[in-house]
Amino acid sequence: MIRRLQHVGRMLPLLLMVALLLTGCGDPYLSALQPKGSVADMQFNLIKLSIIIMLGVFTVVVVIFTYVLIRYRKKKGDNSIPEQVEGNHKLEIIWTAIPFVLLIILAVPMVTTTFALAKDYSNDKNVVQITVTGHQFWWEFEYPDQKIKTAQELYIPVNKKAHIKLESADVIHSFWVPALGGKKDTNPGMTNYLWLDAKEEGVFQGRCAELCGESHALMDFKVKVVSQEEYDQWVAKMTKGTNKPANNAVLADQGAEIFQKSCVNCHAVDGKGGPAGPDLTNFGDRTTVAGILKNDKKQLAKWLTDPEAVKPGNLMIIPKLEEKQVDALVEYLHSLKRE
Amino acid sequence: MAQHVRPRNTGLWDWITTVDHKKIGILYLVAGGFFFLLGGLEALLMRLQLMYPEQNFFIGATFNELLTMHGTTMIFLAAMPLIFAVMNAVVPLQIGARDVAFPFVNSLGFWLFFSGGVLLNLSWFMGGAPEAGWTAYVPLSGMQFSKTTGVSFYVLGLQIAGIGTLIGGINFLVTIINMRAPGMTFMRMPMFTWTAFITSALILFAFPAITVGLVLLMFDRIFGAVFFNVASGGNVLLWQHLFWIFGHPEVYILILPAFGMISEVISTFAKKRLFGYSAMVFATIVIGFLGFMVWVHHMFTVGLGPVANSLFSIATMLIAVPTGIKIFNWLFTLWGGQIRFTAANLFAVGFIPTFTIGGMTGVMLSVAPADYQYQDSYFVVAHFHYVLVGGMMLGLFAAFYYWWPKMFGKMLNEAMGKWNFWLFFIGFHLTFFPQHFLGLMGMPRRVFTFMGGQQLELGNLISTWGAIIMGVGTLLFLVNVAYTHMKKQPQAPADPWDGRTLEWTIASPAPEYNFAQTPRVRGIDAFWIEKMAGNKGMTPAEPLGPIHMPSPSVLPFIMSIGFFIAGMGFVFNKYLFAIVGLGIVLICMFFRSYKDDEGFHIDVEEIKETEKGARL
Amino acid sequence: MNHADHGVLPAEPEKATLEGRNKILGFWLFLGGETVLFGSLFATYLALRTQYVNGPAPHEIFQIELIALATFILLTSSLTSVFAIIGMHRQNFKMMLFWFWITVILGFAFLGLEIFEFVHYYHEGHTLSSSAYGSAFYTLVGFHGGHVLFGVLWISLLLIKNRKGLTVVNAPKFYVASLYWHFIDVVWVFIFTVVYLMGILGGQGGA
Amino acid sequence: MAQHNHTSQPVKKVHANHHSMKPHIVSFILSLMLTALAFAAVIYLPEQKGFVYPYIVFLGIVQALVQLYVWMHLKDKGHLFPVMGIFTGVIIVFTCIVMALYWV
Ligand code: HEA
Ligand code: HEA
Ligand code: HEC
Ligand code: CUA
Ligand SMILES: [Cu+2]
Repeated sequence: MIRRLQHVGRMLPLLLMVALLLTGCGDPYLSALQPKGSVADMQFNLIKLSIIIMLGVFTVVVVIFTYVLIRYRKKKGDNSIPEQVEGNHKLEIIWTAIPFVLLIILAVPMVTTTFALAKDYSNDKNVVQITVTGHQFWWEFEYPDQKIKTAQELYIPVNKKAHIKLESADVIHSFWVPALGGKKDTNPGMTNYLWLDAKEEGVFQGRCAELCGESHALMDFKVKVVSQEEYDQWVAKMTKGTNKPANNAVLADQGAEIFQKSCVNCHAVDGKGGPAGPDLTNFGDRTTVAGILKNDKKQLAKWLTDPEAVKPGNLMIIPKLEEKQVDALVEYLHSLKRE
Repeated sequence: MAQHVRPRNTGLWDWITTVDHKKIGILYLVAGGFFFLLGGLEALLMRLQLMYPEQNFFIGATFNELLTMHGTTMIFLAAMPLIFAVMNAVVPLQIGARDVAFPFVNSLGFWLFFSGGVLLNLSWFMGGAPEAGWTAYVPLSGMQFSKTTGVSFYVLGLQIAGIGTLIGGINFLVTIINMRAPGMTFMRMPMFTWTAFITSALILFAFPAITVGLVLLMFDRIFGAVFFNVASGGNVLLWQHLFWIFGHPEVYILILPAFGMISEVISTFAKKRLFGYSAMVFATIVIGFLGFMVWVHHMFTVGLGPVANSLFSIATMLIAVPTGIKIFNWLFTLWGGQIRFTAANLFAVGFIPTFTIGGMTGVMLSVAPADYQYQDSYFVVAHFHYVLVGGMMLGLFAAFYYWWPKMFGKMLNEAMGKWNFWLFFIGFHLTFFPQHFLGLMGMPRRVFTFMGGQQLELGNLISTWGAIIMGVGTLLFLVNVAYTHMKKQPQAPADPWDGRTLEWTIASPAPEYNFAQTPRVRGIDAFWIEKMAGNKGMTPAEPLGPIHMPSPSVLPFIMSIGFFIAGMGFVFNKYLFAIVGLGIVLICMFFRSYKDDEGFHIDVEEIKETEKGARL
Repeated sequence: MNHADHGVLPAEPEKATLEGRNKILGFWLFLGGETVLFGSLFATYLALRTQYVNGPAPHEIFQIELIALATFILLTSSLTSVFAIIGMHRQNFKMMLFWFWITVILGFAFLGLEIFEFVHYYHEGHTLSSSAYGSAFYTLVGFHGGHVLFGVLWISLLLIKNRKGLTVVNAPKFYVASLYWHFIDVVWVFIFTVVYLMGILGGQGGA
Repeated sequence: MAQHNHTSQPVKKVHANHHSMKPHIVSFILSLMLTALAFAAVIYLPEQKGFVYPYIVFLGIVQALVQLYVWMHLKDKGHLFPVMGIFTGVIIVFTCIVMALYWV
């Protein structure tokens, strides 16, 4: 036991090095190497533990490897015949037993973490309950208790667990927010669960991690982690709020008219409209259009003019709009801001 | 007994009708090599698209087609046949057999693989390639979401190629069980033959699962069945289970022969017998067996629950133990040896640390909760290219350099071989090492682009440059082959490397009948034993006599055309074609069964003549 | 060698040549693969056994008498193919032919019953597309039926071709065909147990 | 036909029981009985599913073993590889079935 501790002690600097190296890696709001939630933390700990074990094993292999290649290369003129060794039981037992031990060291935290991550919080009143539905190629977020429906941007309060129910409307997708925790698939005909929390406010990048068709690469979403007060405000806005009047009310009204004609079959606003596309009730508040474009006038117009050019294969099928119509729609859509 | 005249065919006809395992080996090599280049080209195009953020060369469906075809081509149409190439060229020679157990079936196996491969690749020109990934997960691969005929091509191409692989596997099993030379007991078989044996067994038991999976998918897509249609009670996880019950053993099907090749090359060039031979055999068997018990590690994130995840996680980790035994046995084979760094040995030695890295990331992936982070990210892409390219492909290159003289009677150029190795090796690490980090930094796999400003640029750029260097390395191999075969050079000696096993006791290239007289085997490394005893060659186990050979047959080729036509018929719902195609197959089977092959004999004079001309 | 020499055959003619032994071993291994093939189909069936959404449930349509008859026929045909091989080992060529022909006839009878059964189900609304259960049922039972069909055609062909007598060349072919036929019967044992009997009990329970 | 006269397995000698019908008729009757028992259980005990399911599966396995070993000669000498082939298959089938029952 003491020997083992010494061993770990000697590994400590190595561990620090690895940790330092890894935590420096990538975009802090995207990378699994800079965990910002307890799930991601637990997973990162396992990653570090396994990397350390692997580095240890790899060092042994490489040291023997290098020594052997240098020491036993054939020298010119040496034509002696090496001893034909059959094997060595002692050595063979050693390199069977040690990996076993290392694997047990890895397996124990693996099992505890697996069960910790599988905890069911669906009936916990202190946990935010959310239903996530994957669509080709966008994410729908529903808060069943508050009756809120939105898309592309998921709000959760900081330091509070969220229990997430995962469903799919069409094919298999996978819900992944690397900085907050690992992924889980959304399977048609099945419901999966997952829990997450965030220890820091900020906007975290989420992505779809299962090939789901042409625009799988662009099926991004954002998790907005806000303070509890901000979160409560947001809920209040979404449930009871109304919209601020638009800057150019005339244009926006024209847009609303077009919207009622051509768009409402697929998009709902304030609970009225079809379910095929994202709910646009608070579209004006979103930072993105379709999860990937910046939500400004130009980009929104680009989306409305030719959605196919932005996201190949996406399911928003609309007739070609005239520039004027697009302007009106942009004005209208940007007026969908909750107060 | 009627003396049948020996059929003399030359040129193309000879290649189409041959039932000689050595020629079939060459056919596999050429076809597999071609598909490797094709798959490599597809990889290069993908890497080009991912060189910088937000590029627009190949996006959307086109990129998905590229990645699906790259994966499918590489696994089924490049790796499998290249392994079969070496198995065909080497296994019968290593066990002292004159032929394989079922020469006809062997040739049928090749032609089925080839027609399946051609069918699959024709999809590019006939309405679009499959685009649901090499794993073809439903429902994305179902008719509802994949409306082109691409996935139908995938289903039928793989089905046909799969049947070919399956019967090829049975042929090798029976060959190894029944056709060994006197004295060649199981525990004296060369390591490569052992791995070929276990790989064939894995093929036998793994391929039926994918056959069933493909049948279900085909019925859904073509005949209106509803296996995967959730609204009618279907289940989408069923496909994943069937695919991975096959798919995981498949990766060991690919790596085990490479383990065997490495074992042969390393022990030859260290001038030592394989360290811990019996442990190596045992480890191979254990890996093969465990390989069937771990498939759920590809499904950790589908939501099977913590119990299943923990169990399969532990089962997966266990495979590290027998594999570790192998790694250390190779190191200790080198230990105390007289290591010669030929091109073949460079590849073999390069394999060891590279595969170790791939294996270790495998063990990292097997930790279920951590895999929630890795799954479907570039970390996984890095893992499997380390084992597939850094493992299997390096093993195959080692095998090519090592056995080329035995297959073709010419030695590949060593200097070029070394350049080939270094370019490929360095290019490989440049390509795939950064991908570990890309994955952990949040880059999913199977994406046609990534956004700027997320610190993913550098890794992707290096990766693409690495792929280009790897491509140059591959081209150098082709140049080497061309150079070797265009230049006039003496026939290679029978035993150019100071070999240890039976294949080096006969001429290079091996004569049609392999062994003029079946050798008597006295121990492991049979040839080496005779060399150490001061003997020139093996002691024969039989007097010189006429040798019976099977006659060539064009039926396998015609049958594969029948399958091809039937496949096309099913893809395009033209059942008349399907029936005609299957009819051709049945008629060929009828002919085969109706007309017994009596073969022909090579008489003693001719054998003596051939043996005299050989450079032993 | 095809002709002449009856009577001077070795005791187990099917294993007298290396080719024969290869064939038999290869075929056994093939049956190992077939085991996995049918196993995967059974697994599929079991996974979908309760999914009869739009279609009828198994206990509503299966008729136990029909299944009992089919089972009896197939079982008997397996016995007759054993007799045929005994005939081969006794070098009684006539006996072998006779029992193999009986086997073939029974095989056709089984197929006839199965076709009758499928047509009946089809009219009851139980089809390949009616539900996932229907898909699984037809694929599993149909694969077995396809094997039976292939078997009767194969054995008939062997019988028609090899009318002249037994040789060390055709003995392994007959032997292998009988192995195949037994295997089909073994698979049927599980089909009538798992698909029919359990279906009649009411497929809801687990095994 | 000349054969490849090198083989590591000597030609097997005959077993007397290949000529006798008796074991086969006995196993036929046994198979019939096992089948009848299974059908009977389903007809007469339709309510006791907890018993009948495992019982008929057990009967099926026994019958399969009888047929494999007697009719297909697995009990005879020289069938090591066939036995290994079939039972490796069976093990994999078993895992598939477990998969189907618990994880799909
Ligand atoms: C040749 C092919 C090959 C090989 C040999 C392996 C070997 C291994 N693989 Fe890999 N794998 C693939 C090909 C291969 N894999 C492919 C193609 C995929 C992706 C498929 C897809 O999704 O498209 C994949 C995916 C994959 C996953 C799923 C990842 C995911 O999608 O989330 C997992 C998870 O457990 C895994 C694990 C392993 C393990 C544990 C091994 C082990 O066998 C490795 C054992 C080796 C060693 C460990 C190194 C040597 C050992 C020592 C030096 C001893 C001491 C070591 C320790 C104590 C650690 N692999
Ligand atoms: C044996 C298997 C094998 C091999 C050898 C390779 C080899 C390579 N692979 Fe492959 N790869 C897979 C199996 C393999 N791969 C699988 C299974 C997948 C998963 C697919 C999926 O997700 O469904 C995958 C996915 C995959 C991806 C991820 C795609 C994605 O998820 O979006 C990438 C990206 O970099 C990649 C790159 C490469 C590269 C650069 C090589 C290089 O090693 C290639 C080197 C070779 C060359 C560069 C060829 C050079 C020759 C020429 C240029 C001449 C051409 C001439 C003619 C055609 C006449 N591969
Ligand atoms: C056939 C259904 C359909 C119609 C009609 C339709 N849309 Fe859409 N819309 C979609 C879908 C599906 C998406 C999600 C696309 C994606 O991200 O893949 C979408 C996305 C959007 C988005 C981005 C939403 C977000 O959350 O970022 C906007 C804005 C939008 N549509 C506006 C419109 C307007 C304006 C019209 C009418 C001119 C319209 N849509 C008509 C289906 C439709
Ligand atoms: Cu949704 Cu990928
Ligand atoms: Cu695997």
